[in-house]
Order: sequence, then C-alpha cells, then structure tokens
Amino acid sequence: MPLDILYFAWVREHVGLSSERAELPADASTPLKVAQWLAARGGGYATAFAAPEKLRCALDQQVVAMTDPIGEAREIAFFPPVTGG
Amino acid sequence: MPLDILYFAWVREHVGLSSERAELPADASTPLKVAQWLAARGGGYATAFAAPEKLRCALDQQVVAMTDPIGEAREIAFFPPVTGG
Amino acid sequence: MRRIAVQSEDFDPGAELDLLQGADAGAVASFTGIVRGDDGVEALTLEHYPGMTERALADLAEAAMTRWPLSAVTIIHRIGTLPKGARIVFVGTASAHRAAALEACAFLIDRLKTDAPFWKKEHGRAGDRWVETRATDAAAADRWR
Amino acid sequence: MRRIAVQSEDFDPGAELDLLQGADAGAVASFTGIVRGDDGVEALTLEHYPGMTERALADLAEAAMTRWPLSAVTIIHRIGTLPKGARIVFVGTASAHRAAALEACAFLIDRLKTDAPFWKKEHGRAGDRWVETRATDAAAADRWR
Repeated sequence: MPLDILYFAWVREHVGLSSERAELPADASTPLKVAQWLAARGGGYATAFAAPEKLRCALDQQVVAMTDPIGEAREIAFFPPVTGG
Repeated sequence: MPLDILYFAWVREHVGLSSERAELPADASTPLKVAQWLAARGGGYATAFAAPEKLRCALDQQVVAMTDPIGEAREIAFFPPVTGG
Repeated sequence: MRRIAVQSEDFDPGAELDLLQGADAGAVASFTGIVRGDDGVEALTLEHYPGMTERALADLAEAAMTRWPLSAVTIIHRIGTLPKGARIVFVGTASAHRAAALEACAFLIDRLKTDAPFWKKEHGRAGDRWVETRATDAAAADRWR
Repeated sequence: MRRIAVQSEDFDPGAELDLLQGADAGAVASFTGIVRGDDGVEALTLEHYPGMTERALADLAEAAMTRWPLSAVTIIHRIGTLPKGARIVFVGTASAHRAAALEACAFLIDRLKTDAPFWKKEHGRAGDRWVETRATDAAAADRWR
C-alpha cells in the first residue's frame, strides 16, 4: 500500500520536496529502515538522511521511535527536533 | 517625642480611628508594650489588642517583630496579617 | 522598566502587556487576579497602608530584578470596593528568557500576598467579613526564600 | 474553554486575557513569546506540520486541564515569517487558583517547545539558519513528566 512521506525543515530543504507518495520495499518495517532506504537514493536524500539519529519521526501524526514498527500507518513524517514556542 | 499610631483593617474598626498622635509612656519600648498600653485603655482598644499574637506591626513602614525596639521610630502601625493580591 | 501602581481605577491588561513587550523582551509573563464570587461573595473592599504599600511593591520589584535577568516589571494593585468579576491585581514580567519571566511572575504574586500591606473585606450573603490569611499563601511565599 | 489556533496573523494578547477572565476565573496567567533580535537576527520563519500541530496543541491543553483545575486554556502559535519584535506564541490559563494557573501556564509553554511540530529558521546578518534545540528546553519539559 502506498504511504505518504512528509519532510519538514532542513529535511524538506535537502530532499527538495514537502511530501511524496511511495511504495515501501517489503523490508522497510521501521522509520529507521525507511530512512536508510531513502538515503540510498543519493543526492539530497543522502544528505537529509545521513544521520538518522538527528531525525525525529511521526507515524500518522504521532511521534514514534525510529525503531517502532510502521504497521498500518498511512503517513510517515521525518523532521529535525522541534523548535517552536 | 510624640509618635503617630496607625490602625488598619479590623484593628482600625475596633479602635474607631485610622490614626492618632500620642506620647508613649517611658516603658513602652517595644510594639508589644505599646499594644498592652493601648489595650489598657479599655473599650474598642481592649478588643483590638486583646490578642497581640494576632497582630503585625510596622515601624516607619517596615515590618518588625512585636518585641523589636521602637528606637527613634516616628510612626508605628498595627494591623492583622496582610491579605492582598 | 519598573511600573508600580496602587489605584482605585481599573487597568487594561492588554496595554500592560504591550508596555512589557516594548521593553526589548523575548518573553512576557503575566498574572491577573480577579474577584471571585465564592460562598456568595458579591464584592471585596481592599484597604492598604499608603506609603508603605508603594515601598513594599517597589522592594518586591527590586528583589525580582536582582534575582532574575528582567528587562521590565509591572505591579498594579487596586484598592477600594470591587465587585465580583473585577480585576484586583496585575503582575507582569519581561525577560530575554522564558524561565526568568515565568518564575519572577510567580515570585511577585506569591510574595505580594504575604509582604504588601493590603487587607481584604468580603461583602456578601454572609454579611461583611475580613479575609484571613491562609497557610498555603505563607508556604507559597516561603518557597522563594 | 479550550482555544487553540495556528495562524499567520498576529493576535491580540489583551483580547485573549479578556476571554480567559470571562471563564469565571479568579486567576489568569499568560505567557507571550516574541522574536528576539539577538546575534543580528532580523526575522524568523516558522514552519509546522499542519494537522499534527493542532492535534499536539489540543493534547497539551487536555493534559493541562487533567492535571490542574482550569476553567480555560488558550494556545496560539503563529507561522510564516515574523520580524524581530513580533509575537510568536501566546499561552494563557484561567483557574480559581493562582498556583494552578501559573503552573499550568509554565507547563504548556515548556511542553509546547518539545512536543509541538514547529521549526524555526533565523534570517539575519549571518544568513539563514535552522534553529537547533537546546538541552535547557528538554530539561524544562522533563520537569513536568
């Protein structure tokens, strides 16, 4: 099933997209694995996902750990730690 | 030297005055002794000063303990614990 | 900026926040106290000790500015008879730092309650009654000592 | 009352305090955050995650109302490009109790900084730069856990 992938802040700038729809490979079962798969695309993706430990992830708009299962989520977002307020 | 004696809140209501000027007796060397001297006048004074432990005192607009020396103060005020804000 | 006022007129909290914000601040915190209608209270009368009150409030502002890096402090306290729902007191702080503004604001209202010579009398269903101090107020003020 | 807004337009802190005061409160506390011009910063751009932001702010308001006896909570956060001196964020609380209003206000702004999906980019003398998180913000949020 296709998943919406969203990018924010410098992740968005490096990738050059706000969002895209993609079919994940069968083994991309966690945000970390999705990040590694995206990094392997090279270019801006490689830059954005070079250090997954600097990223945060939300599944269906709930923050999760990078090693949590993606399960039935329809939307995955990658972004740096938040800096609002 | 005469001293201004000020009363606030229910102390003022019992005494029936906001302030008065008085010559203290020579032995009225602390706020507690002044309170006892005022209580001895009877009437509203006796009511207002019946329980000095319920009162607070300021000398020249600085809060002091009831047993502090009056010294050269020109103004003494008696009032209940404050309840502003 | 140190703005201290003891007045019978109402104040405008929005205008006070604007003044605080103008003091080159990154963070503005405020507290507004309002007459509550608990237990049938219809109004309060606020009495104070003219002269000493202004001094006590100025001392509190000074203490806050010594303890935290504040660019501005405002303390406004009303006196006289105030109906249920009326504003009684406003405390506002401005700082480059959020924690400084928030802590100083709490400090000022906690200490004002124990250190400034104001007395409240309630008017209501049960007649007139001088408000007594609460142990929780003393405890709140003590945590800043 | 729970009032949550994410908007590019400015807000009126005085009008927000009036709304909070109207919620039958004895105590209203507020925090306003403003763009600071430190290190030559001329403006900030605030990016957010539409949908998730509103949900995160509503969750924070709910958490505050569960933890403290509040009659009202307001959270307003601006997005887009904001010049030095502009208001960014407003958090306000109303309660019968002073300590509840003050603590909940500090809780909301502390947790908003770590839990709500906003990102700040600074524009200034040194070019454009994404703001990084500070350890002090994480520590401030952690004291409420």
